[in-house]
Amino acid sequence: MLAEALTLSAVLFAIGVVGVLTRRNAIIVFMCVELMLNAVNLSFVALSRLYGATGQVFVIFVMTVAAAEAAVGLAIIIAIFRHKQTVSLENINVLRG
Amino acid sequence: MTDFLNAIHYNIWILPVLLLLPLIGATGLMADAYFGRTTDGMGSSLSRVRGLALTYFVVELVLSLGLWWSVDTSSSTWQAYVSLPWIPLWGARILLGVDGISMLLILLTTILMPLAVLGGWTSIKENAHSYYALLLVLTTGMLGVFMALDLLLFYVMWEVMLVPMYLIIGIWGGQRRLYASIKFFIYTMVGSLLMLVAILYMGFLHPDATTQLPNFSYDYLLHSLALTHVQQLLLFVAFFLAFAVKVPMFPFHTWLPDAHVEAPTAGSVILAAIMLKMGTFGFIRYALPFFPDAAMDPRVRSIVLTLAVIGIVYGALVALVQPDFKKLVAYSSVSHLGFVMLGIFSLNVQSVQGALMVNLSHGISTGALFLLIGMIYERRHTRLIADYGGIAKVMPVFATILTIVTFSSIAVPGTNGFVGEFLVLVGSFRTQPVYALIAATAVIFAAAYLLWAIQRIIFNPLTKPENKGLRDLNWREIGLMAPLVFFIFWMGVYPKPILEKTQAAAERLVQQVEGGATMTAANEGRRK
Amino acid sequence: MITNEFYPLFYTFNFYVFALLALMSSLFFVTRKSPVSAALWLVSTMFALAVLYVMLDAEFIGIMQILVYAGAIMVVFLFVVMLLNLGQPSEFSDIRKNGPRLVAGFLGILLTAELLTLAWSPLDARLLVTTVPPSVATAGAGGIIGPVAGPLFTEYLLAFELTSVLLLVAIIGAVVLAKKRS
Amino acid sequence: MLLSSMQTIATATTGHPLADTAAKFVWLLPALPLLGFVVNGLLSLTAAANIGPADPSAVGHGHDDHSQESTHGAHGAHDDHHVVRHRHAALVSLVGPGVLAASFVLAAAIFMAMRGVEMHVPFISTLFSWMPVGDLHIDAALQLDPLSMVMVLIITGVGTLIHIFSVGYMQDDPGYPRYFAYLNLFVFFMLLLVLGANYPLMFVGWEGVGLCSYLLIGFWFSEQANADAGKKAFIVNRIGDFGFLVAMFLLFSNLGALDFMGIAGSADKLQPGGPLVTTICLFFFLGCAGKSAQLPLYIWLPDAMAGPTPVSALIHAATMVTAGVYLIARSSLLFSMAPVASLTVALVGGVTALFAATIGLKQWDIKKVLAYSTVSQLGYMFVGVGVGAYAAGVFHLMTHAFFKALLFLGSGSVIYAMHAAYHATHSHDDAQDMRNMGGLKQYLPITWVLMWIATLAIAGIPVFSGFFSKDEILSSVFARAHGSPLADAVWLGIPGSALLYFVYALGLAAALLTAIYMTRMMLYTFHGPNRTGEMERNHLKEAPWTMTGPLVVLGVLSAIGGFLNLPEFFTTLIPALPGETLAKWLEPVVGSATARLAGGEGHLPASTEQLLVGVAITIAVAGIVIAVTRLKPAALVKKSESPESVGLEKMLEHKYYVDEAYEKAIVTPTIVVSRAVLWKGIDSGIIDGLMVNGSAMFARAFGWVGSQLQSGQVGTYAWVLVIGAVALLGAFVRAMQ
Repeated sequence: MLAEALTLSAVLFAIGVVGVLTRRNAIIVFMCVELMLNAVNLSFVALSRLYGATGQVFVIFVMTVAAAEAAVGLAIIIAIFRHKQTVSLENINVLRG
Repeated sequence: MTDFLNAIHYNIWILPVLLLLPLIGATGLMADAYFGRTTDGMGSSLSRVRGLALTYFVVELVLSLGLWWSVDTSSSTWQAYVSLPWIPLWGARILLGVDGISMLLILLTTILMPLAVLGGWTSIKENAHSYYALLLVLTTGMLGVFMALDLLLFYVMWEVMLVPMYLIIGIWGGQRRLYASIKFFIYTMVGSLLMLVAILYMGFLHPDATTQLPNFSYDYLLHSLALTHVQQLLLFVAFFLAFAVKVPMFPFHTWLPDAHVEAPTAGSVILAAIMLKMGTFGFIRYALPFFPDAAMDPRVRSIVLTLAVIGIVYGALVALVQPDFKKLVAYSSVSHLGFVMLGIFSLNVQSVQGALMVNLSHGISTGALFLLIGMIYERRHTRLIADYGGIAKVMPVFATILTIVTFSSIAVPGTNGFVGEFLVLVGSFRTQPVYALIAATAVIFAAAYLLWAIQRIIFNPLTKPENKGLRDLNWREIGLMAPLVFFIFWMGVYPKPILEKTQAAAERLVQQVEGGATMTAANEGRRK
Repeated sequence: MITNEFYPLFYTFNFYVFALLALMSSLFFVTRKSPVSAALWLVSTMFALAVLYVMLDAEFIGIMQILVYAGAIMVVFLFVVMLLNLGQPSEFSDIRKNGPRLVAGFLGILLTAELLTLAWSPLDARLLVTTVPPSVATAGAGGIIGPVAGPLFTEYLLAFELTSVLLLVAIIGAVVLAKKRS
Repeated sequence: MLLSSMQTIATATTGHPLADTAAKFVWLLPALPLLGFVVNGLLSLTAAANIGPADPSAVGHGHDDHSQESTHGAHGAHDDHHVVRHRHAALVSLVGPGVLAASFVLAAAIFMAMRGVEMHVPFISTLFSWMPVGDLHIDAALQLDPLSMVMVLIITGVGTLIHIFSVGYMQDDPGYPRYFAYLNLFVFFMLLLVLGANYPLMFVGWEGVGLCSYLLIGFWFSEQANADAGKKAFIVNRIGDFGFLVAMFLLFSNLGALDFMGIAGSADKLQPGGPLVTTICLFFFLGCAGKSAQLPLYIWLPDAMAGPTPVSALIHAATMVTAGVYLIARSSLLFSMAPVASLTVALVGGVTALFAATIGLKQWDIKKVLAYSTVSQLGYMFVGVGVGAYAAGVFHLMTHAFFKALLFLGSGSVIYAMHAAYHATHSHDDAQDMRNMGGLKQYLPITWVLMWIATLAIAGIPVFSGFFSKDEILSSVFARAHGSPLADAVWLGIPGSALLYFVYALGLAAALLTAIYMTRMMLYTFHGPNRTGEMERNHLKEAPWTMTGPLVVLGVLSAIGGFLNLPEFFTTLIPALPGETLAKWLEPVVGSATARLAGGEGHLPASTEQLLVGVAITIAVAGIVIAVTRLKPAALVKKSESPESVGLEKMLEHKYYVDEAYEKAIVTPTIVVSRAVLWKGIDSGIIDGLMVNGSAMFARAFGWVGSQLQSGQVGTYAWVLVIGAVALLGAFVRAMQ
């Protein structure tokens, strides 16, 4: 089942990427990122059957980081929304150099 | 005198003390400004701060004067040698020592610093404590460069000099001070970065046999480095860039006019009189003895000499048409320092001695010129030659001193300028007659640009109403010019004591470079 | 262990079912306009993935997937959507125009192709563990958590501790960021 | 090493016959004028100084204009015509000429001591070691030998007279102490020039006199023309100094010595007639051409008349400008080894003599006439030293010092009278233009007589000093034109013999013109009707005795100076008189060199000599006759009413437009190229603009491009990121296959 799992993982990752590229709602873009992380997790899990349990350990790390990222990211989105009344990425350019 | 100095073990403590005293002074000034402001109004604190600063510089001067007697310039070892641990992990030590050349440059520094302070006595009113503190730090840096016998320490001191000068130009300078200070900083910094690389390379090339640590000691490197021709060439180029910018040699000189014009009086004086000497000192102390083969390489030699000669003529011609007197003097520095480079790279005793002499006398004469410009600038707030004219009538003392200094800069015999230029030319004519011949034409151009300039300043009709009310120099100004005028004549009439101080070092340099070059050639031959 | 002769077929069938479910859910997820429905489809994807994890002998991860991702993170997302009152398909055109969409699609296909090339490339034999799958081997001793917990608390202890610090920082950061400025 | 060399000098000196005479105080000769300079200089400064406030920046400039004007008017501009004598004038009048008189007395004492001893070895007094570097040893040493003795006597003697004259001429000038300070300093340097025992020390004097000349020409610096003239003199001289320097470098790098004795000892290393010694001599001559105003560097001397008239007499006629002649006489050993260089000297001298004389024909400024006359006479001296008649050259130098100093001082006396007259009537007419003079003989009888003596001397009328010296030079040229090494040498393809006959012809032509323009000057100044003006006429009067006294002394010298070196044909006429005194006196210094260039017998047959003398006298008399008969002083009109001259006259009046040509060909291009190409083009344009600021601009542009990527649009970042990731991954995949 390794090949199927990896294929699925690749497809899901690509879907996540396409989502990030096409959506403008910051929250949805965020969720797309979560999907990409999940796709990667799937690869880890699939390969851990061959390469040992370390892959699963990394999945735990990824999940933790994802949680932290979701917390901070959503907090940022809230702050921006308060400021600009929108979550559309096109209207946010506070990072302009 | 020597006995007295020996009795107080002068040679043992003098160099570290000379380095530390200005730093202590700087700290003291800043502390005074920090704690003293609450109790004092700014007016009285200004006079106290500058009095305090002057005291530090005078003490420094008095302490350093002993070097004249205590340094045995005929000795082949370093005098007043000090070795202290610094950064053991990098193999860097605080190694200090002087020979005849650096001793004279140290004295030049300590003599000119109080004069530079006096020159800006009344014109510096804002942030005086920081100004004087920076001047003190600058002094440490400059003295450090002359004393350092560890290449890493040398590099650190080299950069230490840069920051205070950058700030002095940038804060107390003229209208385009920011442009000038940044240009000065980046120019010099870019030049010296390659030198750092070269120093590190040399330090790591022959690590200590037991500890495997790099060794940056000057003597160690001088004796242990066995470089191939190509290595020498590359390292020489790295050092050359750093020093050529500082000298400044022909295509690397454009920071100088801007820096000079924008710097306050003391800044210009120090820049011209002392900091430009770092470049030529670097060639004499480092670039030539370390890489004799590269320095003797006919291609390198012809390039350096060509640049030097171009600088001599070019600087003089460009100086001819400058409307700003400070810029004129700046370009004249390019011309004069070209003579130094010609003397160094002609490599015989007369030319090297002459180069050292031009070095010193340029410090005196150009320093004096900048001080004089500072004096009239303080009165009229303009440096444009066209704004003056005929002021010899209202300022006869000023005119007299300016004429003396100008003629010393033109190198009229009897003044310091002549001895140096004559020796450089007489020496370089032996080995490089063509270059010397072209360089000698500068005697014509120098007269042309300087005489034309002083004619338009102190002679001609006194037509401008602003100039009619000018007051002559005051006693402070006369007093601070007096030592310089004295040096102008002393070095011109009886230069023997000074020439004797550098004689051994100059001869050693010539031997080292010529001997070193033949040695590399022999090594290369064996390798093939 | 189950040693039914139909087990491989059954296993394969189920794997494909949930893989298809994950794929379809994710496609719906990226195409929904409403953030709420998108979030719910993503939750569906995650459930399907949790099943796949279990089937791939990562029972603990599967459970964590449901608890942490589907349970906690997605709830937070939904919570924010509700909080900001963005539940309806938004007033602005959420999805980009056709041009970018086409390019994005092309990029996605290209990426998939590349990833698949990598996925189907031969395995690095030097890294293969010759033992049976961990969950099978250690089911008796440390249960299903043991194989994961072992390395986590020995080899990756430092990383583990750092992650905890990261979480702390994230909490503080989130509080500070989301706090209303007075 | 150094010590031992000093000891050898010391022993050589102690062994010398002059060691225990007044000669041991030789250092006092220059030291006394130096002392005078210091005293006068300090007096000048302390009186004029206007010490500023402690904080110059705090005092607004110009707010006390009025107080300034009033305080400084007291010793202010000479041009406001407030004649206020300087408050130290009395002291200065004592010190200035006093130190020089003392110097002259000492010189005379040394001269007396010298007469009694054989002078084949010069007396060298080493004061201290000046520049000891490696194998280069330059001492501050003074050398006394017959040649330097003659020069010292001329300088201190004529110098003293001119100093005394200056007391009368200058004492009402506000810059009186400054004037004497400069004048004393000049004498100091001039003495150093002639006494220096080596070329570098001589060069100190050489440049030093140039410096004083600069200061004195620009003495009234408030007139731009004066300041310009001073600057021009110094810069043109510097071109010559360049030649002097290069010659020294060549000497040192080839002979290893720069002192006269050392060079004499090692001169056999040079190949006689070879290119090296010729080059050295030509470079030396470049120096001479600058200092002694020969073609093409003569242009500064006429302008130098901007200085006070006694300065023109002392510096620009009697002493400094003859330094070039002295240099060649001093280097006679080298020049005699280089016939080609010697021929060049003679030719340039001859051409200059004629060239300057033609310009002198049409000058209206009385001092300009004398200036061109000086250039012309200097040309004569170079002809003399060029053909190896060194004694003749020095002889003419001496007689010229007498009569030209007299002419200048006499013209000074005239100008003094004219200026006083114009001053009394507040007229602004030109006090130096001959068109404004005329008929002055009745107002200035003493000056008139004395100047006629000098005119006859310079024109070459027998028995007056100039006749002997000029004749000796001309006959030497004629003598050397046949059968001497000079005649055998080839100069740029021209046989030396032909060249020398040509020079002789030039000399004769110049002599004719000299007689004409000098007579013209005398006629226009002293004869004919007076054109000064009705009012002014009453104020014209002879100068005080401080001025006429020196004139009388110089008049006597001009008249009888020729007897110091009587030629053979004259002593055969009157056997009681000593013959060739100066030539015999100079024999130890220039004798061998003269002999080398003179070839075989050196003297012409008596008949030829008498013929030449006859020709010279005829030409001189003819010149005077032509001038007297052709010129009509009565027809002259005042300067302001004179018509513009045309044609050749205009060209002569404008000095062949040489100044304008130099200005257009050298000065302007240099400045334009320096400004437009070097400064604005290379410095500001290429190096600063392109390289330095260019690299800064490049960095900034690069940064700008980078900053444009930072749009702040997260979406864009995502796109860039993904494209990058896909590309990277693609590259990775490709690499794996």
